[in-house]
Amino acid sequence: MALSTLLISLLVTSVVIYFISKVSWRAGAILNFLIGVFLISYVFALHIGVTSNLGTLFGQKLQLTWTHASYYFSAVSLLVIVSVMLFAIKWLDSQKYPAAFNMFILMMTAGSLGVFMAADLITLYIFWEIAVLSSMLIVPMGKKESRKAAVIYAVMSASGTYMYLYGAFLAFQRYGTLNISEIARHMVSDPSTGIKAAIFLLLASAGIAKSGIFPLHTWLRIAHGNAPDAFSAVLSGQLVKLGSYVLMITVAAIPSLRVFGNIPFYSGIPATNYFLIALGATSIIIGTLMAIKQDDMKMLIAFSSVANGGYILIGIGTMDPMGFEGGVLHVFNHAIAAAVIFMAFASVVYRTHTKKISELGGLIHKMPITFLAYLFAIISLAGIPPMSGFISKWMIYQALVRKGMFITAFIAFFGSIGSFLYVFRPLAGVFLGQLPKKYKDVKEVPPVMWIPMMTLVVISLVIGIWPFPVLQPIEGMRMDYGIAPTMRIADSSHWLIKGFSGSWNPVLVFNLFIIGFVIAYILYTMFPRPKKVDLLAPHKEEGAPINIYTGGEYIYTPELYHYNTKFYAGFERMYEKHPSWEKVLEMLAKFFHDLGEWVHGWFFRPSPSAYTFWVSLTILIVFWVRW
Amino acid sequence: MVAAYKALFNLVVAFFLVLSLEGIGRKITARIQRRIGPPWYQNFIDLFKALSKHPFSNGWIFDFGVLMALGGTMATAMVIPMGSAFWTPFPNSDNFFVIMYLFAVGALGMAMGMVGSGNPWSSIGVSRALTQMLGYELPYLIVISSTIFHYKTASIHKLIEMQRGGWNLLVMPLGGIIAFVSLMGMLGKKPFDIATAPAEIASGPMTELSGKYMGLLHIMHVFAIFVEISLFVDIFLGGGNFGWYLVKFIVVWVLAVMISSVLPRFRIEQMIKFYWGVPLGLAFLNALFVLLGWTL
Amino acid sequence: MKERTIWEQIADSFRSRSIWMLHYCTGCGAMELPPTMTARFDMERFGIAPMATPRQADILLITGYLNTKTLRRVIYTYEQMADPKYVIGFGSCTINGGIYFDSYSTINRLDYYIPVDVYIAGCMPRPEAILEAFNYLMEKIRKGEADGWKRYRENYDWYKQNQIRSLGEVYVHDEFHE
Amino acid sequence: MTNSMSNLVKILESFNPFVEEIDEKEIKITVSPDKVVAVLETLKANGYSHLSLMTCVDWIDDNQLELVYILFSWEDGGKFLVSTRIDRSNPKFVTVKELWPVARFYEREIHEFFGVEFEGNDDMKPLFLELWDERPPLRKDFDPRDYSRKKFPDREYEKDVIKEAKIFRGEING
Amino acid sequence: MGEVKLFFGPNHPGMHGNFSVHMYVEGDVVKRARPLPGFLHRGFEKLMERRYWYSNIALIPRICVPEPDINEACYAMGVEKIAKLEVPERAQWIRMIVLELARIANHLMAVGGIGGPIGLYTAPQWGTADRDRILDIFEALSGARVYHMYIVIGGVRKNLTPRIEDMIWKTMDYIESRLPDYENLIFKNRILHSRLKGRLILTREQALEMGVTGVGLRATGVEYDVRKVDPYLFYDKVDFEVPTATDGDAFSRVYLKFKEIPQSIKIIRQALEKMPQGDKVNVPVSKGSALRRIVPKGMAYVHIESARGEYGFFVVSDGKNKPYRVAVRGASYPQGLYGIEKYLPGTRIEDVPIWLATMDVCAPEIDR
Repeated sequence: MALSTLLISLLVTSVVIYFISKVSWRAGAILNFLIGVFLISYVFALHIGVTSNLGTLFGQKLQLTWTHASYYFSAVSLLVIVSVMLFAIKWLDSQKYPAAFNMFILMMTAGSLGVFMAADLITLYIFWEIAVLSSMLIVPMGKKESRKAAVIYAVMSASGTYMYLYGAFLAFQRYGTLNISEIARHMVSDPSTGIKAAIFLLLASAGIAKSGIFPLHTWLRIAHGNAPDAFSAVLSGQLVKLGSYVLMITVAAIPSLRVFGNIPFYSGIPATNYFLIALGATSIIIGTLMAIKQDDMKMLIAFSSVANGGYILIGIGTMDPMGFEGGVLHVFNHAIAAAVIFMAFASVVYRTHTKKISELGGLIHKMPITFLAYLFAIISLAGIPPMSGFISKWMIYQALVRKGMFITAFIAFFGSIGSFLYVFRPLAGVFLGQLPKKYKDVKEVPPVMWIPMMTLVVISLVIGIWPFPVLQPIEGMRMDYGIAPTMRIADSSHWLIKGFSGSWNPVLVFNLFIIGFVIAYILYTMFPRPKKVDLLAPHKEEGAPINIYTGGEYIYTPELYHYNTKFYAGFERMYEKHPSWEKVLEMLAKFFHDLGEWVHGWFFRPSPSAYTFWVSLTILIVFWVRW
Repeated sequence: MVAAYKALFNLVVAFFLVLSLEGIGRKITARIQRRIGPPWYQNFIDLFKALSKHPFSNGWIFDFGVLMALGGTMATAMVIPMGSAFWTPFPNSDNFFVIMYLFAVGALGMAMGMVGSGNPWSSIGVSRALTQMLGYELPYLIVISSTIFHYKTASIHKLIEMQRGGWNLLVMPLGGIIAFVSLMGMLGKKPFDIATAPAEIASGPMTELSGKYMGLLHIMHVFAIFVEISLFVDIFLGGGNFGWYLVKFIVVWVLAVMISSVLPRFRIEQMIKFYWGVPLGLAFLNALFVLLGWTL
Repeated sequence: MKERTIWEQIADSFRSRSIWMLHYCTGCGAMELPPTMTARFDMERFGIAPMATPRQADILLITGYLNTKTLRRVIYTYEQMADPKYVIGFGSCTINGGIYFDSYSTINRLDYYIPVDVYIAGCMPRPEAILEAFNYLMEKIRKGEADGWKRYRENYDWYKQNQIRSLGEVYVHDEFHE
Repeated sequence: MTNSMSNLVKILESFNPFVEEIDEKEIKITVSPDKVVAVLETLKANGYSHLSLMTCVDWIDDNQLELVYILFSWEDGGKFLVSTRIDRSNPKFVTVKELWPVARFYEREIHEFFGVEFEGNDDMKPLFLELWDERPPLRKDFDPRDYSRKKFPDREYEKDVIKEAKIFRGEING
Repeated sequence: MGEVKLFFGPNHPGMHGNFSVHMYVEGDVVKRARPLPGFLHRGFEKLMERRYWYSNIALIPRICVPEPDINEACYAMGVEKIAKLEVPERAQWIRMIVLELARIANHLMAVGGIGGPIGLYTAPQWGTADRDRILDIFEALSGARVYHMYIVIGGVRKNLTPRIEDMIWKTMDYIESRLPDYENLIFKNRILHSRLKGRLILTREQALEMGVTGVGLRATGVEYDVRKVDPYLFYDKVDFEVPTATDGDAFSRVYLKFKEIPQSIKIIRQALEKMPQGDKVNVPVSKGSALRRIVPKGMAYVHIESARGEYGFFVVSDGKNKPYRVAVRGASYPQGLYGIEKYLPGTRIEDVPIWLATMDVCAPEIDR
């Protein structure tokens, strides 16, 4: 099956799925999942270099190609999407519009695959809009606030997209082609730095908006926080990666080191890249600081997505072989980790109907598997071995230290340790501690919901121990883009990952960990067996106090003895009064919102479909101006 | 196979060295406080006594957290080189960042297990401990990064070999001092023992520990001290034979104990402000010197 | 008394050399603990150290009189301590009520409610007496005679019945303890 | 009686008090219950702003409870003991927590130990005692020895220690 | 939701004595606090009604453990006031010396004790060890370290021998020589400044409204000391100053205690010099009649300045051989109950032990 046929048939199928789902949404969901499984097998079977034509627009061929990058990004995306599709088979019964969800998620899959396959800027744009629109229509299926979230999502996304479109036309006007590799070739020889930089930044702005990089990150928290719970996994795990893909295309497919070689800024990195790195670093700071003080667990991980988007951008932006590979590998790690975390949260919300950390607690007693999934996901997200998250962070650090970028390194370290802090908050507040009395009848989610989580966790663990299957396509990608093609980082024959300053052996590290654990376990079993303290005693028997250290006093209400509000109060206090970017951006957002309200009042009836109309109108206007 | 023996030897040295040093530290503190103090082997007795008791377990995550803490820290201690390339168990994997992040497994396990005990005092202690990490790790990582940039290697045993010409402490004295200040925070010595402050939060994370859990976490703490001080000794105090390594280790420990015994503890945000003030500034200054090549 | 295995003997000798006491000032006898702990008498040289919570502690010092309100906390605390655990009763108040024999709120004898391993006479006991008591307790532990925790387990019903007789209920559930 | 104190006593004449001089600097003023708050207000306005103690005495023979407010002046070092007597069988009085916030706790304590109700002070939870099941303990008709015997058993000695002590003291011959 | 209930005590390492504070915290900020006293309640006021006037001397030191002599002095002075007993002059001077020694002992413990909540563990070690020297004087004087039962109705129990006088002189010199060490270890420490300065501020209005006395009040800038305002014993005949501070924060409260130590030493030295010689230190009563002694009808309130503030006994006699009613004003009653409820909300968890230490919340005298 040709690539174009695949995509178009997917789009058609999505409509079919809608009607099937109208009859039985579960059948639609299962069908969706089967299609997803097929897509995965299809993607793994494809050969690099396959191309196919989609049609012609304004004399330009719209083309799809299958590259290392397409392979890698599609595989990661599909892993996330298919897991969510499996998860949704059960989860959808808590939703109001399952049929539409089924349709849009498949449509969105098609759109994202199209983005990864696109060989030229306009194809990329078309599929981009398909993906964004369909995802945007899923977002308001959540609660009431979600409507507003969808609007903000749309506005922010559109502002990035239009800049991208403008950049694309600027490139077309100057070089007469829309094909990415053609543009890259032309740009290398183009003497005008200003126009090159303009094209570069305009194209990148779509990625900046989509992956929630500062200053266009505010939508991310709102959209991810308010989207339907399982869909947040897709949003954060997969859709954000569209942005990373576009950023990678702009920075790497257009060889920025050579294109902007005339404006080196620091340590051989051009000013344009450095600008992106600075944006990424700012995102890390904002994302980390804001995530630490969130009470809404989904908002918290949404902010962590901002920070991790920053890591990816920093890694890719250095254009160092280590940094590039680290950044691209981080796409995989963050996708898996964020997807698992959001699915775990969706499970929690599915059972308890709240996403406020301060209202939860002690769910480990009731949902141990969800807890384990979350635990391993955060180990990966915080970048701790033996999960895969560490490898990418290690590579990014290597690049930063090698380049001597100490301030950026400082921010990266800050984000890394900060990630410890914020991922621990839901762990402590939601899963550990005391179980509130109202949740005493909560049960573990059914296997259909935890199997996808555990699968992703196992994949992440395996990749953490044996990362070479993922590193190989990334190395291929690096060769494609010509970043230090002779250097080999993954040395699978010696089980080593080599950096500029030494190497390490993931298998050995994992084994050491196992050995340490075994010794600890032997020590543990050698000494007297413990008596169990029943933390659930107040639930089982009326009038039984919580039998842990209380200073000798008696307490019978578990939720009063569970520390989950303002967990890092001492640290939060340090920056609660500082003028924050968040507030400035909120003001900006409010301004845009007011403006939107005004425009809204003049032109629109309140419906998302109006957006579709305006998009098409804008496209027409833009095209009309050009021609 | 030789590597495995060396790793095992690491654990044995760490256990006996640090436990006796802890006892000696208690003795030194006692002398400063004008008393006699316990015998130097008191901590061995304390440890085995704790292990022999019949403890309480607050659920499986409590057990798992303790095991993860001990296992992760032991794994880290096995990678640490002890003062020379010969005493490096795994020359291919002694990368600094690997060690730092492997070390975090223990911290995470401990935090998880202790919060899993369901006690809010533990939670407060853990939240303080994690916040503290944000304070002391940053200057430390910047200093070590500049060291790595200077010597172009992150491999600890290579760093040791590179210091043949002169100790790193003398090559970049600023960095050495900052790293020592950070080391005090890592060791949880006063004024940075906010996480376990007994008068405030009832010994923080350890609140619910009884019997062998206390013992196992004590062992974990022993290995953690070994890792932290060894890293400092290896990176800043140069190489030498095993005896020299021990001497340096003891000197660093005694210095830390003596400083800590006459200082009260900070409040949590004071500590962050302290580390993000002068030490972080000096760490960046050190990095700037390294970039400019102004090393001694 | 049952024969101890060799492991128990070793464990008991360790336990006798390292006694962690609970930092709980139940009564006025706690006033002589600071001198005992600090530079002049320095009980740390015997391996005795204060500990913050009952989970960590080996020994509960009942420093003097106990009123009913405190006795509830003491029983709760004692039950939270890990075996083997020991109790030292300070002063005459724990033996027979001492000077408060006719008080409406203080108990008259401690071993009616929880088992006591060593009593110290006097009001209040001097630091030397406290150290002597600790030494005596160490001796008892080494010989395996300090078996209060076993007695509490074996005669649990008797102790519980006594506690309920004097206290009404052991666990308070009122507006201060929701 | 110092000058300033005698001036104050003159001001207080209107409340028709019974004045008793305990000491040069300590004066007891007994007034009827309805005038106590006014007297206290006057004294507080005239420098006697420190409530040293508020307590109660049980005059069981008169079937009365005496409430005593002890006021102290930081300026001239004088003390006023303002006292009043209320009915013992149905003890009720008004609160002075508006004048001295700490009086809330004194009143709570007096309620616990003497059973006096203070109108206007709704915080009458037990303060020192827990699960108390007898009459208020500081009333004269409460016998702590009986209560202690009933609740807290004494140690039974194998030897007759009292007899031994007497032998030791030489009071009887053993 | 959101609030966590934490128990600060009774069994908490930061708690002095047996006392409980129920805190509702959000983050690390105390939102509401509720004191729960009564863990040391022994019913003293009832027990004293059941004992003879003279045998109560054995009972009352137990009311306040850190500084027991004030109880004896207060009670004895109250009974003397009702019975209009003349006390020998030398006994009055000796009482003053004993009270000031007790004040130094308590202050040494408190100044060192501030090291407990903030983690400066060397300070309590030194403070307690130096306090032991004063306990040695007491031991020589009365035979007991803590509960001396030395001040009795009508005087003091035993005369002050020249050997003990010599001992007091030497100990005062020793403690004076140790003071610079404390200054260096504790009060010149920048970290301690950052912990205590500007924390837990009590303004003068708040302090007066609450009824706080002692250093808590004097730290707000007023010289309100019972020894100056309402002199008892011979405090009007000795020359001493009452140190004050204006900040009203935790640091000035501790520092004032430290600055009172030299003043007490000064008073003791003056008393030793001005004291008349002689053997008459009490009103002799024979053994039997002491127990059956009748005190005439009457009531009296006697207060003295303890190390923690105004400490008072209200004694009522109905003309029998037992007190009719004795009520005790604990010096830390206002700050221990009302102060915790009113002024702890808004502070941080780590400030709670500092409040308890610097405001001298002493559980036994609150509970009695």
